[in-house]
Amino acid sequence: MIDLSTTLGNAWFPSPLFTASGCASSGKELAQFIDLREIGAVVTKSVMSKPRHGRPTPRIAETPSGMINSIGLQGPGIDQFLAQDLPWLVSQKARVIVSIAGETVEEYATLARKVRSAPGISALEVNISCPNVENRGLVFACDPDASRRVIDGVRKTLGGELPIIAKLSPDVTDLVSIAKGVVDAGADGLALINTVLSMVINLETMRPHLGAKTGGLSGPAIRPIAVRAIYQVHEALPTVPILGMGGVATGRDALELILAGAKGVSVGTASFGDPAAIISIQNELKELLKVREFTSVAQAVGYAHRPVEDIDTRHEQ
Amino acid sequence: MIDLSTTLGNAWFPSPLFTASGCASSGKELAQFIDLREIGAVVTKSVMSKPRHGRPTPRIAETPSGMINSIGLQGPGIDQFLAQDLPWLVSQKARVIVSIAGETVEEYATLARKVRSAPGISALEVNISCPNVENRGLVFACDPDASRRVIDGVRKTLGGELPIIAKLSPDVTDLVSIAKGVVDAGADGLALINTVLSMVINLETMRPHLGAKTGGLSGPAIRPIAVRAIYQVHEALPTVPILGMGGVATGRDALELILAGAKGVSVGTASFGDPAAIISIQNELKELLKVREFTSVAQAVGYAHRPVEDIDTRHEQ
Amino acid sequence: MSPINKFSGRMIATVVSNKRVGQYHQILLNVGEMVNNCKPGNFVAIKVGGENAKMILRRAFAISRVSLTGPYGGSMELIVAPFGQGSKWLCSQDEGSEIDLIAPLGTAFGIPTQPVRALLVGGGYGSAPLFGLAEVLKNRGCRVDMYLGASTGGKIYAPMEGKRSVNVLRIYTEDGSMGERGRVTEPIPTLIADGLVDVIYSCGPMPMLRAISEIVAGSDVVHQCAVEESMACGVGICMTCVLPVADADGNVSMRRSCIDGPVMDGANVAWDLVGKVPEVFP
Amino acid sequence: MSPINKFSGRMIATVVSNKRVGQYHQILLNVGEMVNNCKPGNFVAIKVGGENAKMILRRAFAISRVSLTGPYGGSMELIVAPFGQGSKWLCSQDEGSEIDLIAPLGTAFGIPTQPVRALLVGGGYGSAPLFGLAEVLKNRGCRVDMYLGASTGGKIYAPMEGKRSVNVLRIYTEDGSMGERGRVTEPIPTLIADGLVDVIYSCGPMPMLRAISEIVAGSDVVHQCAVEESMACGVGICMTCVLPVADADGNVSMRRSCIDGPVMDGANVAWDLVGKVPEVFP
Ligand SMILES: Cc1cc2nc3c(=O)[nH]c(=O)nc-3n(C[C@H](O)[C@H](O)[C@H](O)COP(=O)(O)OP(=O)(O)OC[C@H]3O[C@@H](n4cnc5c(N)ncnc54)[C@H](O)[C@@H]3O)c2cc1C
Ligand SMILES: Cc1cc2nc3c(=O)[nH]c(=O)nc-3n(C[C@H](O)[C@H](O)[C@H](O)COP(=O)(O)OP(=O)(O)OC[C@H]3O[C@@H](n4cnc5c(N)ncnc54)[C@H](O)[C@@H]3O)c2cc1C
Ligand SMILES: Cc1cc2nc3c(=O)[nH]c(=O)nc-3n(C[C@H](O)[C@H](O)[C@H](O)COP(=O)(O)O)c2cc1C
Ligand SMILES: Cc1cc2nc3c(=O)[nH]c(=O)nc-3n(C[C@H](O)[C@H](O)[C@H](O)COP(=O)(O)O)c2cc1C
Ligand code: FES
Ligand code: FES
Repeated sequence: MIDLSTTLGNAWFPSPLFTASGCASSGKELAQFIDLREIGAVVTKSVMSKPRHGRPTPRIAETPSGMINSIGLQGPGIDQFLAQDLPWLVSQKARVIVSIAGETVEEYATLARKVRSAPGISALEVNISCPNVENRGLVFACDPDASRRVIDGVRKTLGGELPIIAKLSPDVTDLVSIAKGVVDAGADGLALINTVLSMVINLETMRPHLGAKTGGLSGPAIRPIAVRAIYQVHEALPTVPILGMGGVATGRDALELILAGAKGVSVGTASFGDPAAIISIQNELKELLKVREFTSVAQAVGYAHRPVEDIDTRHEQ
Repeated sequence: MIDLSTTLGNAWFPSPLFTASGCASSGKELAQFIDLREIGAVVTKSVMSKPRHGRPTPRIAETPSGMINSIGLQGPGIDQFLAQDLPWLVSQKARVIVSIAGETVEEYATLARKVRSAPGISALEVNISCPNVENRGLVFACDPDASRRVIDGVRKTLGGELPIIAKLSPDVTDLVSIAKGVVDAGADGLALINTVLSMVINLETMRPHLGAKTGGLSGPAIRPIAVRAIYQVHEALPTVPILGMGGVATGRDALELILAGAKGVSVGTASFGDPAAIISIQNELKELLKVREFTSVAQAVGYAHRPVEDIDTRHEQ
Repeated sequence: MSPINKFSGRMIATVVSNKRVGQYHQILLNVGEMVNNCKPGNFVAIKVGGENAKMILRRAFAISRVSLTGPYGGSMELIVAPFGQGSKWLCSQDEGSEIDLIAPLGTAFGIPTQPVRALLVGGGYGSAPLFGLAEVLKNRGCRVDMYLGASTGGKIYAPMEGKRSVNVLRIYTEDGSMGERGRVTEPIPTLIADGLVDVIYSCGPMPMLRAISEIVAGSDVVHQCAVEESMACGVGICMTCVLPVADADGNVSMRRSCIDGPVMDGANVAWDLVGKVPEVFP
Repeated sequence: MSPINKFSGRMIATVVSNKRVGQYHQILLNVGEMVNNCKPGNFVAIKVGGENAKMILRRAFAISRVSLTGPYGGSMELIVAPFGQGSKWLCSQDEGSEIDLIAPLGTAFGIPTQPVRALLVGGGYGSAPLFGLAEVLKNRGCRVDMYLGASTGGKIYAPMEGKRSVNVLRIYTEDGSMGERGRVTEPIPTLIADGLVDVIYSCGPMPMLRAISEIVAGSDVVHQCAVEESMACGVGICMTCVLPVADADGNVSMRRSCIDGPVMDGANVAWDLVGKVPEVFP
């Protein structure tokens, strides 16, 4: 028997496999294909305080082993989310991590206040890869100071109960310092990585293919970037739990992120190719752990960091 | 007839297709498969002042639609390069862009001084994606100030003749400001992009696969990142010539980078899959330009930036 | 829970046959019992490129027809234009190849409970689902006229057998190489003015759907169209495939064409906003 | 210009046959005139995964044997272990499939001008190029002994026909399931001590090559080994495949195993530095 359970801050999950924000909509649609109770948790699409139309179409272009998207956080807004989507997930007995996004430090705090009183939430993911309207649209996650202020505001509003997971962007010069900043400001964990800013030019129109021009690259193409990010941050902050993501499509990939330091793994783009991907990944992961004689996921977290001299002491633990 | 010629600063090339630094060794090996005179130029492997062994093996791992490498600038050093490799290329009538790399601002200047007196060079590519030993190994290209100082030192040493192309890393928060900095410091052009810092974990050893742990991601996986980088920088600095690279494997890809703003396109990883790739890409590009009724490469450079209202005036130019 | 996709599932289907028909491939897949849940208008999402493919997203194709009884049990027909890498791969799959698919997906054409006069308008491979639809309508006692259009004759898909369920079949090509020269939308205003049509079912390029919507606007004719937007997931989880659609109060929001479509009421689509977004949220 | 790769070229070859032999696949490719330039020790770089593959690098395989006269003209034989995605793909290619390859690449085993007593040591699929080599040596009048080793019998590749060119063939498996139980390197010290061997040719896992190098060290026996390092390009342009190799003065530098190898003089390889780099530059 392999113990698949994991924790992120004080939240416990029976499996380390999660949906990725924005890649499972509100959960209902995925539930046609998988039993939501079987996975670690549903991470919801990032919700903002007001309803949003998102960006113009086309919103997607496929790229080699990846895709770029520019959804632009289309969604119903926090009030409708809490009134409809969340209760449905809770009624299904799914564990839920709510993802929030804002355009100002204040909006994040407002969202945290609303989420605070909602029942059935395991953790809060704070997506700070959003343009900060108060600072020339500079993405919060690319600005150490703004990232810190967002998390600080959320922490203060939320109180100490719900774990806060700050979701970072890989599009920065110094990821580790951003990570340290948000942890100092009160984040209990880190979600790594959001999509990589990218573009595809349509060779027929000879203009950027996406309506929004640029979009975020996801899928297996970016997995080596995600592994590096997770490894670097785990090395610098070994006690901070990491929810890893970026191109995970098989159990092998999930294990790679776990060995690098992830305590949980979100599956995003792979669900578009197969809505039941997360379940096969979970089964494959279990098998791979068994073959490697791990008895729990916890033993494998960050295992790639062990010193070369180390004798394998897993069995004695 | 399609005019394939292009310029980078005051250097003229009969074709916009170049090898990518580090992906053609010194040129000799590739010459077994293609006629070096047929392409724009050979961009040589980045050369340092002293001979280098590079990093330990394994130095490569394949990834979905990409690969990561950690060669670590193995090479003969500038003196042997100028004594042997360069004269050979010149004797073959290949056009040559010499790429230099250093660990200190001073080393770059020294390299520039040595290159200055060597005949047969069309341009100098300055690879600043190297660790700066004087500043905790922080990569020059990730530090606006250090990048500027490198280019400033090279410009002052080199004089005004040879175009300087500064090669930038995409691993930064604000690529445009780094680009502006090096242009202010005297770069005549920009090479975009170097590889993306990445990692692969070997599932057998359960450690980082590469001897050097991290490596640079290249190949089609990163093309959308390259296109975005080129588009952003061309938008901000429309008059600065860009040598684009990153995942180009077909004529379609080369045209995509050109439409985004590249005046020249380097082919790297694709040559590993097919040493004659650059020639097929060149032929395909010619065909694609023809179908789109361009009569020159120059007309297509940055074409994706034209305002939406624009009537197509190419034929009248 | 939304009933959409309730009956959809993933399976590995075998290619029964793959024939070139004009510029298309007519691909027959053995899908067994699944056909019981497939309705005209539904689509299928197919994994392309084989095991080691760099293509990671499924491709959507309308289900052209299904048949329960056949030499191989339940089968599904697709009409595929070899367009890009994915559709070309599918067109290159020989008899016996295995295809990973998810179906049936999306909304279906609404079938009237009364016998009505139906006009089915297809553009290019858009005619594919119309023949299956024609059969259903015919069985309900409807009068079924079908107008098909394309730029050129090779892009008209109109199989012999399909014509049986149709009262009138007219073909329009822009180059005049087959049927009448002109656009398939041209004769529609007169038909409507003459009161000869109650419902229009359409499938084809978005500009054609929009043109029909504009023609029927102001008339009593109902227009059910099968839209086509780029889809990443096909099952409602990615929000890439949205179109601006008005609700009963006229408020426009971005609806997913994979689960709120592909069949939509043409009158509700805010055609002028396609590729844009509504200025403000209602 | 270096003569390396002078005769190499890219071509599309057809699979003549693909047979399972133990845990390997014996794949015969129709390569025509190319065989004239192939020497024992050379390798071939193969594009894997088909047209839409996410795999972008070629895979290296030793040329096991070539034959000019055959029912199909010049053909080349490979012995492939289905290991990861690329080699599994190759092993799944049926007769008639087309394979994109570049060959012949790399250095070849040196052939003595005098008749010598040669010992050929192969580990796993490493025996592949040794049978072609044995034939050449035999024709030069050499005495050819062959020792093959593997963990288990299914991993021994030793075709019937190949044995004709060999004086003695001994097989060692670690689990004793075929031949003698033990490692293929164990009997070598005695052979050398008894003065029964002049040259050792080896091909197999790096630890085996290293062990042989250590065994022959200090003796007069020449050791030509075919090394195996991860290769990205196979033609000398990427610098990924390097090994620490000493020159005549004993200075170690990182040499490319694709063009300065795969066949190298075992005495020159700085085995203790493999996977490391020399501390300082000479
Ligand atoms: C509901 C629906 C039904 C369809 N029915 C049919 C049909 O019956 N027969 C048929 O030949 N084609 C049909 N299409 C179009 C078909 O899906 C595309 O032609 C196909 O996906 C192109 O893939 P590709 O790999 O060949 O092209 P590529 O351009 O390489 O595709 C790249 C990406 O763009 C998307 N894409 C490209 N073109 C289209 C398009 N026109 N519509 C939507 N997405 C696109 C692809 O899905 C893929 O994600 C349908 C599309 C939809 C949405
Ligand atoms: C000169 C040479 C001769 C060889 N001859 C044979 C032979 O005759 N028969 C045979 O079965 N195999 C041979 N190999 C090993 C063979 O190249 C690898 O097993 C194969 O490339 C693995 O590819 P994959 O896609 O199956 O595995 P993956 O692990 O998916 O490959 C990923 C990457 O790692 C590289 N790689 C993985 N394993 C090896 C390895 N052992 N050596 C070198 N690179 C590796 C691959 O080339 C590829 O770039 C030879 C290798 C070399 C260098
Ligand atoms: C269509 C799409 C929508 C996304 N929406 C969100 C979002 O709303 N909030 C967020 O934090 N991340 C969002 N992401 C990023 C993913 O959660 C994830 O970080 C990223 O895609 C990398 O994982 P993957 O390669 O498994 O998809 C989105 C990604 C995609 C592809
Ligand atoms: C094996 C390898 C070695 C490289 N060496 C260098 C180098 O010495 N100097 C440099 O500026 N870039 C180097 N690069 C980066 C390439 O020049 C190029 O910027 C990058 O690989 C993206 O292009 P590609 O995707 O076409 O390979 C190297 C890349 C690879 C794959
Ligand atoms: S295609 Fe994903 S929501 Fe419609
Ligand atoms: S494999 Fe590229 S240099 Fe040897």
